[in-house]
Amino acid sequence: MKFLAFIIVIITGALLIYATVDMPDWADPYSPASTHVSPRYIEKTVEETATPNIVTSVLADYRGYDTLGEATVIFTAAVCCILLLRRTRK
Amino acid sequence: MEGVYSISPLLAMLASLIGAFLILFTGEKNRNLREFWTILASVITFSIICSMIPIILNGKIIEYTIVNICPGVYLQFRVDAFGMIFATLASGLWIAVSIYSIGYMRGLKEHAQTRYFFCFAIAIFGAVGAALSANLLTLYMFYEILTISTFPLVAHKESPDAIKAGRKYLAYLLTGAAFVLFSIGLTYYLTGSLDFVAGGFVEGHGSKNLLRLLFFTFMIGFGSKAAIMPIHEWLPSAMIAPSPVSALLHAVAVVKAGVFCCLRVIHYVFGPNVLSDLGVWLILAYFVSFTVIMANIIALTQDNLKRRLAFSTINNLSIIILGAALLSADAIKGSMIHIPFHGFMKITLFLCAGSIYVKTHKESISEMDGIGRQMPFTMGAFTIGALGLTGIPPVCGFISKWFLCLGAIEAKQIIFLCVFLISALLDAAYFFPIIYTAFFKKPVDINPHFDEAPILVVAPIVVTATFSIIFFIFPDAFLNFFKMATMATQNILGIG
Amino acid sequence: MEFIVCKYNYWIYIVLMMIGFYAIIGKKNLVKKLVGMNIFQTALILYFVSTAAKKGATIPIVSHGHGATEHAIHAAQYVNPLPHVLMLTAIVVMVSTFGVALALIIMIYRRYKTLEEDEILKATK
Amino acid sequence: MTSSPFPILIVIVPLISAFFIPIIGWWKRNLCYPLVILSLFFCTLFSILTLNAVIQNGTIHYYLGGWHPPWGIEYVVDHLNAFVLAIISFTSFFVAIYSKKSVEQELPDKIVFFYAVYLLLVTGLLGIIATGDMFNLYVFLEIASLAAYALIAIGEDGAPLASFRYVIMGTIGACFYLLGVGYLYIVTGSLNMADLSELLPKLYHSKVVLVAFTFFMVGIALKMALFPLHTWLLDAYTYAPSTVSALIAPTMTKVGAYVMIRVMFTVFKPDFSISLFPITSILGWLAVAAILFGSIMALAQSDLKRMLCFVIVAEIGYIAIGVGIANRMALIGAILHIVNDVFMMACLFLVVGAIVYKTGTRNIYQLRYLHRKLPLTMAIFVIGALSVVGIPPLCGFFSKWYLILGAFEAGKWVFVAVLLVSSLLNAILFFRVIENIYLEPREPSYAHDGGGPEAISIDEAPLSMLIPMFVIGAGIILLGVFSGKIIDVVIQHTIPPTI
Amino acid sequence: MIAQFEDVIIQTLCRLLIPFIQLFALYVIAHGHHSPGGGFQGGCILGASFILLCVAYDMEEAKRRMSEKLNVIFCCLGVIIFGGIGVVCLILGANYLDYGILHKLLPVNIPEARSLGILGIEIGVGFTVMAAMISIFLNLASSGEHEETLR
Repeated sequence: MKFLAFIIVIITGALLIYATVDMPDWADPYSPASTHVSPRYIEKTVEETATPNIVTSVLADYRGYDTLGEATVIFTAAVCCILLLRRTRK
Repeated sequence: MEGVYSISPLLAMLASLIGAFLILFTGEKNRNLREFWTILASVITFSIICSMIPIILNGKIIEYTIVNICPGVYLQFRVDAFGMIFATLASGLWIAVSIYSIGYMRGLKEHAQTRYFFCFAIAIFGAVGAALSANLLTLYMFYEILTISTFPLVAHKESPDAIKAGRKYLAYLLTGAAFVLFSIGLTYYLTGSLDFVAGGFVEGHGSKNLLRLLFFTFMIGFGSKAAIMPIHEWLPSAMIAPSPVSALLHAVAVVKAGVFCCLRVIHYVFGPNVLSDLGVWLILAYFVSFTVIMANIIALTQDNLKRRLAFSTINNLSIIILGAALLSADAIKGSMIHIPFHGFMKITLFLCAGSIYVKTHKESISEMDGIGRQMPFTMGAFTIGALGLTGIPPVCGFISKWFLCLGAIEAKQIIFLCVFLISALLDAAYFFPIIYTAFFKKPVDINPHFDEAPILVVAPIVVTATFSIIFFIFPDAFLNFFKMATMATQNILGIG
Repeated sequence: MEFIVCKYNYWIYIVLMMIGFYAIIGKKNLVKKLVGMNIFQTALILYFVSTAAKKGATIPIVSHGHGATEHAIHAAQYVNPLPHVLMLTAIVVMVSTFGVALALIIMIYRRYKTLEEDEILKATK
Repeated sequence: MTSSPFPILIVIVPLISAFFIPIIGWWKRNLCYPLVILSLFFCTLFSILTLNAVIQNGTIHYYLGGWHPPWGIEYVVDHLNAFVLAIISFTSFFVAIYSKKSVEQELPDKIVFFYAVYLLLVTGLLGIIATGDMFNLYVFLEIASLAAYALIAIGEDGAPLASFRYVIMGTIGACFYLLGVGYLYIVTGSLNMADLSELLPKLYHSKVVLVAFTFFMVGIALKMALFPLHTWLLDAYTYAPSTVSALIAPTMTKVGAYVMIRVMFTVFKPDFSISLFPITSILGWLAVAAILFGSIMALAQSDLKRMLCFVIVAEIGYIAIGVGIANRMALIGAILHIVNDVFMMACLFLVVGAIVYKTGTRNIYQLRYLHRKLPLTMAIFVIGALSVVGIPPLCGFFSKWYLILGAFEAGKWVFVAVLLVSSLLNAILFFRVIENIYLEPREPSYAHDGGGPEAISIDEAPLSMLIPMFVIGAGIILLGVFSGKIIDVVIQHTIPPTI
Repeated sequence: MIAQFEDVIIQTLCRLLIPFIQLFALYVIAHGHHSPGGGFQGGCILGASFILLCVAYDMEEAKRRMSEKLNVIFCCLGVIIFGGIGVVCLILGANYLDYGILHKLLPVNIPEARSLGILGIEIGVGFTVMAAMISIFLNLASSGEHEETLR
């Protein structure tokens, strides 16, 4: 069992390392991630949402629906905990 | 061959289907009403189907499309002469059997009669649907419905060995169905169409070996229902079922559906030309003629009446397929008319066996000494049926066998002529002892005075027996089996 | 060599993630499995955040007040905000999963009075 | 820009009513059930309207927050989405109607929060299906999974452990998915599916994309319980409360299958996922293993519900085999089978729930004479069973039919054989049950005087259970008869044109 | 379970600390537009303050301040605010969560309307996160049996 787990881990890690070859270097300002979508957020946030904190504006406005999902997730967690554990004895 | 677009096929189907559900919902509470539904449904179905005969005889084809199943394939009915023969047979004999089974079931106080009549109606629904269906997929659909709905009938007694028989039945037939599905898929993949065409439609598609494979998977698939020899085992063991069910299995719906499908495949999917230049018809012919002989030889050894009849059925089914496989006009015609004629004769025999069982609870022949004195009508009808199956005039069996022999000669296959004749001899060899026992032996534990089974049981027997004589004198009486068979043959061979 | 130096963030997260992964599938104790799960997800978050970095860029808050917004904003000045946003979500998801999993563990403990998987299996036999 | 709001309404109607349920529950606890029914009814209505709109005039794009993709999140509802949305919401609606009695019986003191989590689960599933954004999909996947963990864990004894296993496996799956998203993000910088599918083709030979695809596949296979990774499914679905398994068993794994098809043929183009990468053949053989394993192991079970769980493993194999063959016919078969399987599994699990509600047992060998007690339920069970066996004209046959045709076209004769053999195995499986229910072996001695069993009187399940079972059973038949029409109208548009 | 002793120093310190913690939490929520922070962070801090209360005193105290019912209502209220704002946008004829449309209700231009919408949902998220934290903590710490093991 442990050996099998070890093998699986090694394989997965090897796969990940294999992938890093084609990845952009760390903090490369010209990596696709920092050139394709995100610049719009940085440049337009003030004029579009009047919110200097870009993370907030993206979180709550550009991708607000994710945030709703996120709030739902934690709401779900709370409700689940009550559903699972709460035992009211009178 | 122009088509007429008419809803009557659908109506015929619906009649039996709705009848089935009426039976189910009426239930045990009100038995007379339930039996009334059975009779009504059967009569309506039969009359609707008969109403289509004249159109068919004018050389037209009735079509009705319900819905598109998959590209190029529709859930569709197309009534041609050959389908008509089987449809008329099934629905017509349903009337007789249902009247009979009312008497039988009540006489024996059988349990779960509602389920029995319901499944019976569904089985007829499946059989008629198979007869009227226009393409392989529709055929397969009703074929499966028939298979499933017969399972409760076979296992009706619910005694351990009845259930074992039911399992065996399902095992054989569902495996066969898997083969059929495989073949249908292959056909669709090769030709892109599944519609029956008189004279076949696979010509020129796929390599020869692929087509050979296709043909044999088809034959294995449908042959499992037609009880060709290596895969016949379920049929004798299904004899545990009540006699009307055996009558249904053998004479009316199930095995006949198997044979019907085989003939459909032989003549309407492959067609004589393809088969003859593939050369597979000869292999098939040898195969079934082996079955013909073996079945009869085994039948000689059976003491249980119904089992003996079962093997005789196997023999006759293979005779029909053999006729079809000979590919000569007369043989095809003979095989086609042998379907209804054998139906009438065999149902007579089974109903006789049933009525003996109702009256005396006897199943094995050795106990039936002198039973002819107690039940003259039954045994008289039995004699007629037996003579017919042996192929002795004046019973309709003679006609079909005559044409089959002609066909064998026409195909220049003397071996198969001999097969027919030998099988006829063997028929005589295992039928006449029964008649002898019944009439000429001293009654041992049978009261020698006239004491017939209930009228509801005897009447259908007499009727079917009479019919099988009438069909000898006028082969075209009432239902024009002969004309239709001739037409179908001409369409297949493309003459006339 | 340069290959390793320039990509050291990936190496770190891969090592962490594999430690977590091994804990998940290798350990018998349920709580240890959960801890491994957390390490796994944290490594994932580390990876995402590290993709956001840009050389010479500052935190993604536009400098404002006192007429700072006149001069145009260049994307290169600020690190990529998107991964941070995604990871805020991922963190919450992780916390929620952890909460529910702990609740399950409490239920399991109530039932079996142990958290060792093989002992539980013995108990269920 | 604004467009028809139906796609979003499908998701937020159950979502927001889920938020209201705890409050209403504190106030009047027996208002929860009507609220759930109402919201799911509207959800179903909207989804059907959406399907209709999509059929009328093509794909619907809905920009959440008014931000155009790839900057904002968009909902893309094409034929495939709309269809699966309609099916899932329909099923969950009727399972909700069904749930009343069995929840009152099994979890009397948890009704309020049960329904809240129920709605959240449905929301999660619908959100997964409707979205056109990779990360948004992950978020809703987690919502659905969390709800599922909790719902399963409140089942009978042994459920918490099963649910915990599910948590571990599910989280690994979700994390692998997220890892895939991250890898695609770092090489493309986008999260939007349509945008990705435009950006990716020039990167198809990058190792990152390859690894990302691998992780997607593993993660999704974990979520949809494809054969070697199915281990969590059996216990979880067996021990869950009957309503829950009636909801989760049909929907959850199928949504996983949907995600797989989405990722393989929308995000990645077929020429990548079929040609460049041997994934399809791997899938095909895994599916073969799954089908055989599921069908054979199911034979060994005496617990009806557990048997059905193994059947699910096999059914997932059918979908995977369709995707693995990956030609037009096979894909039609796979997508049709997603739908059919939702109905068949819902039908069977609902019936099992009704049996448990009435008799308290799930052991196959204790179901004798049940057709006298629950005639209608048993009739519906027979319909579902025959459909799984693949008897025309029930819907289960047609998906098999298309899969077989696809296998023929691909020349994969082994797959044809496997499909046929599996249907035979299913036949053995279900006729064993049907025999136990319907046929009552009796000694020939009293074969002719109907013995004891006639004494058993009809004691049918309550109407709130019967109606959903009837609807689903009828759905099985109708899906079968009109499968051709469904394919013409919907499914053939869902096949990527390059196949 | 919760430790069974009471310590004057800890309790006094916490009583001093908690108001400031909560004040800071509100600041984090409200000032999320201009500095790191926002609903989640602030909500977590708020929740943490209550958890601190539970740890320092006991759950009875915490539940006296914030009853379970109120807690659940907060939890729902937060997400309802969030979803509700979205629905308002929907009703006003924009897409879901398109706060720009709120300028029809409020005397501001579109970007500021968006910024206000962001504030609104941050508050909602704050509520939910706080309440969720508390209820998860309560249930886990007492394994769901508040009545019996409140200490």
